[in-house]
Amino acid sequence: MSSEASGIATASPLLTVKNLAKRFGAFQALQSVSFNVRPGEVLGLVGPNGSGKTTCINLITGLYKPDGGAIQYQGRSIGGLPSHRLAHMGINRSFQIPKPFKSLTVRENIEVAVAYGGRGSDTAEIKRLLEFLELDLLTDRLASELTSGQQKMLDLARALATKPALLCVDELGAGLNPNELTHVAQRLRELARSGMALLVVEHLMDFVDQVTDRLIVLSVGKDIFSGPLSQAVQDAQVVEVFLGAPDEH
Amino acid sequence: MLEYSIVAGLLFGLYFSLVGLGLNLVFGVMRIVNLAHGDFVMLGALAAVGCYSAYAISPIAAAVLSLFAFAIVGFPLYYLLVPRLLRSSDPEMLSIILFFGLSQVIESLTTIVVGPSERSIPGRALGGGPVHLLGQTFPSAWVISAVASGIAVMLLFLYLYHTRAGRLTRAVMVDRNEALATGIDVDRISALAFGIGLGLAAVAGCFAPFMLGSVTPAIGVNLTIQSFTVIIVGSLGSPLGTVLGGLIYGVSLMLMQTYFSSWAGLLPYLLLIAILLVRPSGLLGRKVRYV
Amino acid sequence: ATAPSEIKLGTLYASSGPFAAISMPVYQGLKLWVNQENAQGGVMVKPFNKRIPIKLISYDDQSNTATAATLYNQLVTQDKVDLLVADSGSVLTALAVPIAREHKILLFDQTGTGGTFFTKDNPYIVLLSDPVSTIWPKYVADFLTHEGPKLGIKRVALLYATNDFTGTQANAVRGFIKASGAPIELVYDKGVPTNTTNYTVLINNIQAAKPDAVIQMGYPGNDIAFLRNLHDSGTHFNWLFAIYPGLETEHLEKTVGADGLKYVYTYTPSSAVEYHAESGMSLPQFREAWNKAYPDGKVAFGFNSVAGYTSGLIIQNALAVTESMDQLALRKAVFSLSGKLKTLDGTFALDENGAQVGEITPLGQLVPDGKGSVKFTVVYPSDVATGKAIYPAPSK
Amino acid sequence: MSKALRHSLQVLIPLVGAAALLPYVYHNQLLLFNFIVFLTLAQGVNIIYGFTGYLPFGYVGFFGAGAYGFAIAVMHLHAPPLVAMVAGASASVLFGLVLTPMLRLSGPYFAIANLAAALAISEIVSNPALESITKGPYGVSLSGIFQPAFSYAVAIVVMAFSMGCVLYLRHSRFGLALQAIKDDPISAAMAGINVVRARIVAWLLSALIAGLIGANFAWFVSVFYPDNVFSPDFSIFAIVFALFGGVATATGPILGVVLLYGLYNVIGISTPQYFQLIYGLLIMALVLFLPNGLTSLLRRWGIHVI
Amino acid sequence: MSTDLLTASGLDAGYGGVQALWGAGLSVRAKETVVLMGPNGAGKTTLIKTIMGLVQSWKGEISFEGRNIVHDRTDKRVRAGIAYMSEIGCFPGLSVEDNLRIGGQFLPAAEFKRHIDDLYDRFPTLAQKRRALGGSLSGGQRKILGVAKALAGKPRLLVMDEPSAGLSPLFVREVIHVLGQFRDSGLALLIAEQNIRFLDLADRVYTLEGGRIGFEGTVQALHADAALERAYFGLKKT
Ligand SMILES: Nc1ncnc2c1ncn2[C@@H]1O[C@H](COP(=O)(O)OP(=O)(O)OP(=O)(O)O)[C@@H](O)[C@H]1O
Ligand SMILES: Nc1ncnc2c1ncn2[C@@H]1O[C@H](COP(=O)(O)OP(=O)(O)OP(=O)(O)O)[C@@H](O)[C@H]1O
Ligand SMILES: [Mg+2]
Ligand SMILES: [Mg+2]
Repeated sequence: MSSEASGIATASPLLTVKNLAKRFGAFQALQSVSFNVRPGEVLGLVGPNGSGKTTCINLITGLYKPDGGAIQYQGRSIGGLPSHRLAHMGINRSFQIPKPFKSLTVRENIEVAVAYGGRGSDTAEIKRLLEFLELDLLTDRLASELTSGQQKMLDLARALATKPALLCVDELGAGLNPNELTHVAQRLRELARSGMALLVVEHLMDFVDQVTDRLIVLSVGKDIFSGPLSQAVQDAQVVEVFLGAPDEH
Repeated sequence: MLEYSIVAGLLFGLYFSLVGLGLNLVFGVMRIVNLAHGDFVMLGALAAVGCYSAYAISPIAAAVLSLFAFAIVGFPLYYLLVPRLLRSSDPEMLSIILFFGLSQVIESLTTIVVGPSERSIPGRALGGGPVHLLGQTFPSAWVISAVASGIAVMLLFLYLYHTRAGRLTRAVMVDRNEALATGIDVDRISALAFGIGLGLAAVAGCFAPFMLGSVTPAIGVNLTIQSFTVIIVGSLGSPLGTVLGGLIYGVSLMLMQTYFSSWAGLLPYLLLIAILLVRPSGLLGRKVRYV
Repeated sequence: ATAPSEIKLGTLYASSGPFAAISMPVYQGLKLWVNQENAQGGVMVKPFNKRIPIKLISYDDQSNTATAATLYNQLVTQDKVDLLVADSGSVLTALAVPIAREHKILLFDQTGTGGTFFTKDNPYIVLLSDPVSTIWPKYVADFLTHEGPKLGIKRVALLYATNDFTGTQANAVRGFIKASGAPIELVYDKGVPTNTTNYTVLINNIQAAKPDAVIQMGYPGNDIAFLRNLHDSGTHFNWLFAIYPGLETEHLEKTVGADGLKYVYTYTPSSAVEYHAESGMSLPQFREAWNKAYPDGKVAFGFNSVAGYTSGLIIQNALAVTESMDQLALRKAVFSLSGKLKTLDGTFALDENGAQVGEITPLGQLVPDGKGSVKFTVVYPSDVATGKAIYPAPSK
Repeated sequence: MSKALRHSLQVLIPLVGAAALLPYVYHNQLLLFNFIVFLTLAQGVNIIYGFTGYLPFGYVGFFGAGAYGFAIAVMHLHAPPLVAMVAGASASVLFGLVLTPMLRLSGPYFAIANLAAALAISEIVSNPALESITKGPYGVSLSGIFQPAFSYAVAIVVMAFSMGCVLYLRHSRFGLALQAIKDDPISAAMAGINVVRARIVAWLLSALIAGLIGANFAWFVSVFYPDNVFSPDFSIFAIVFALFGGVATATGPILGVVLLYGLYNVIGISTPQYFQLIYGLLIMALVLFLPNGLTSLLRRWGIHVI
Repeated sequence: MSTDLLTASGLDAGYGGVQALWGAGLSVRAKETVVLMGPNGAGKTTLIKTIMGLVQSWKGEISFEGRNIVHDRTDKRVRAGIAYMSEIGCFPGLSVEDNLRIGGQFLPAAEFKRHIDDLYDRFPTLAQKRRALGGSLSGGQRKILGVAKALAGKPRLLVMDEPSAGLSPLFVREVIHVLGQFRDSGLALLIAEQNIRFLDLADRVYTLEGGRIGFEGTVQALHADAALERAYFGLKKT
């Protein structure tokens, strides 16, 4: 992993987030968050519940407008652009609570993304994708008939169908057993190897350990740590607010 | 003229809170749009007319009677319609159509039974002459209706916030599935709310002959739309919001009548659209919504 | 030609919806006439010189205009009626006008008084039972402009519901007053939506304009609400006109109470002016027949029920003189009655476009009859007057 | 695309043929015309409710706007009917544009706001203050352009157009995109769909259809009041028919109109006294026992629905 | 077995026409903790909802304390002593106190009062937030409220569907700690979980595959079964 990481370090950032802030009514969900992601890098975004991870992704993917700070993608400011524009530019995501098109089949779900956000993907691509995420047996099932875990995979497939350059994944691991987690982790690594930048939000540290190159730890809307997991577990503040007493695993 | 319009608007608005109250409860608890609400108000009014002309029962006594009578009718009606409806794919939308059908049935049956003409109760049935209030003179019926409406709102408030059934009702309002999972008998609670909703509509109806001059079987649609204005302006699910909505509606209607009378008919619609666009959750919005 | 076994008369009614309250009395009045004639073996038809039974074909349009249009067409094209009678009221009549014209069948318009129906280029319509709305308020205006100044009436308030029927009348009042040149000032002139049910604030506003006379024009629901609000709020006007206290007196007495009708000016219906009905029943006879036919009292007896019955009488008289059953011949027959036929509704007269201008109702005033109820005094014009206007109206 | 074409022909040819030939057999042309009006309106509802989930409870607003746009063009500009129809359709689309902010509302809120908007425009049109423009409450008489046969033929074209629109949506990726938006607008945006634009396009398309047929209606009847063309029954009927047949299909609304409106007329002509009662009960039974429409039943029996 | 609190056997269930459970069954004895594991889509949620009556069973039997409850509505099952904590966990629009009151709706007033004080003692976070709306709590606090609400009715058996999903490591620990306390005081637990930390709590484990029960046994037996070990913990352990 270290050889990959060194290659990445030299590339220029794909996404740069600086002093990002977001308020909901009187509640300051994000105070100031800064980080960047390079092509081929997997950046983990972790932190206690309610620390603002999902909000960060929502801002990057255009669901909300930031109240302060800057988001730069490929060198241009994208704060406040609508989601579909961002999808066309190569930013996509999966959702913490999966959001497939429930009245469409698995195949149609992906077809829509190919047709509207396709960036050059085609039908062969769809087939490959379905196999890649092991959805190929479910192709003609309605999305509403899938379990939440399968729906998460479908979300991911739909995001991948737009050939993103930056993929944000929000808690893919919740509800998967360790074996499945390993499988998904390998898939994400493969994507990174192909040059995609990944921003991974996750609570399961084993999974984070398998997937990420580097971590950003959030706490109450601020980034309090940046570096590899091996350092994070030694960081007193991170342990106090997030990890708890050292892990015996 | 200005003061008179405002005070009259407040009284009238208070009455319209009562008209909307039952609709609000039903929508809040079941997320179904009871388009037949106005028809239940109309039925309440005809019940009061019948009670008065046949047995000389005062409209106030009729209001108490019909509260219970309609609540009891609400129970079987709920079980007949709502559980089936909630099993469909888009119950919120389909409820609009289902209850439109019910409204047609009620209107036609009523017409068959009592005929299409206006009915009313003599003004003296509800107290004597004009009443002086804040330096102005108003029909006593207005004041009595406003008071009755205040009492109804208070009772509903007490029910929702200080009884066990009320607490469960609010739980169902917040999340029907979670309520089911928590072991609440969702159907029984909803049926109760449905019954109370109809009962409140009927109570409002008992005062309608005095507030609206007269009633015909066809009056329901209008009342339903006015009720929607009131509850949406005030925000759904909160009895206090309904009062606020009613007051705003009443005062602005009276001001409209005073200064732009021929456009007064436009008011409920514009108010509704404006509020929905500016604050889709109503004036009392989310924060106070379930207080 | 051989005589048909029946004459098909097709019409519509609205048993429900907003127009039901005016449509049902008209329809039942017409039906009463049909039943009466059929009881005598039918109606006399001149071309065949014998009585032929009437077959009444009627559909319920539910106040729904699209439905009404289809049903009119059904009457014309499928049932092939000999006589086409419109539903009451302008809105539901409007749909029949082009249909009748297209199919070249004469439309017997009962109470659709809208001015736009009667044009030179359309011979297929005649208005039977109500005067066209532009001339209704003639005597109201004449009284105010001629007698008003003598009584000290200078300031007039006009409040009307903004629908075709009352809006047209309000326009007419305004026009008459202006044209008269009398020293009368309109100090309040406002329209309100027809679904207005609450007049307390409006009454207060009118009072603030200090009028000597108030004209309020609305449908029955409006009049009931207005008069009740007026009575309940303790406001008093010296001179007040409303339409329905006269047209539907009993109905308003039931809903408003006699107290609220005292000293109100209104259109005098046929009951108060002794029109010597030369054709058909007199008013007392008609009322007796009505009560016998419709004992449940669900549909109000009054002006509209008389209108329906009158429609029947006019058709009856037209059939008795027509040259043939051809539609234009029927029209000619109806025109031949103009100015001559007197029914319980007054003298029937048509202008050249088929609009009814005969049955103008005199101005009446409701006064206490000493038995807790009210009775009519005809106050204007003087040739039919039965008493003097009580002005100012005594307050309680 | 050939499948789409075949489907289109399968639906369009019989329908247009029937509409064109029936007047020779059955003389109540107005009834036939009303069938065409409701077929068109039901497809308009289908576009906005079936494909995007917005229930247009005030759909008649567009119909009335079209009728009055037509009437105003005829009365004041002396436009020939076909030009006036364009004016009517434009008025309706304009009204639709004004209402686009409502698309932010969801569920019953949209339905109620839309109903309010329709009632509002009807109040405005019928206000006596606007008598010089709209004739206010006194009604419009366009007897000079009374052309029943020609306007009937034009109505067939408008109906075919509305069917064409639905068939397009059934077979195009745009239709798929609309369904995706209906299911989940946020995901749809992430899939690259311009959600706002797609919704507005569908909304204006359904406004256009109602406006065209409304203008056509004004032409066909030529004398009408605001109450005639803004009658809420148009919205309700169109929605009930579309739902009864089954939305998001091309044939569902057609089945719905033919069966239900047919039944409606049969009841109206045979048992008028219980008309409203029977119809109300029918609507209730429909929602309770066939909530997903007739086509869902056909599908359950294994019949493919276009 | 006479000590069985809950027995479900031969359950078939599904959605519309799609079957999701094929003769599945399990039992929970008094004071026992049972963990239900299984890959994605195996039917864990379906089994749990069937036990609660939120999904209708097509076939099979469910008995609680020896009484057949398969035809009872959910509320009767809850009243009988089975509490269920859904994925949502609490009513976001009601205050913490109201949430707990609703959880304890079937208890007599006096007993409820004592019990609720005890709950506040155990969950100091909630005690501080009595008046706050459920919706204002963070994800972790909500799960705690969900547990407290489920416990407020003094159930004999608590059924939970993935209580740890989406919780930060710190909160996972806290939830396990609290559940441990209640297990020690005699509550039986049935937990569908993928987080292997919950195995520390478990007396027995069931695995569910394709809607059928596969393995059934103690945690030790599970660890001893190499194939299962690989299937569930995969490469991680090697
Ligand atoms: N739309 C919103 N309106 C109001 N508050 C919000 C909204 N979205 C997020 N918040 C609040 O902002 C804070 C951060 O939320 P966010 O979803 O980003 O947390 P998170 O780090 O993803 O937590 P978790 O791990 O539980 O998913 C929370 O306190 C949340 O309640
Ligand atoms: N609402 C539904 N409609 C149709 N099929 C469904 C529905 N919910 C679940 N299923 C099907 O039932 C099966 C079991 O689903 P279930 O949710 O019980 O699995 P699970 O074990 O809880 O999975 P997960 O770990 O993802 O939560 C799956 O094959 C799924 O496709
Ligand atoms: Mg999150
Ligand atoms: Mg599950």
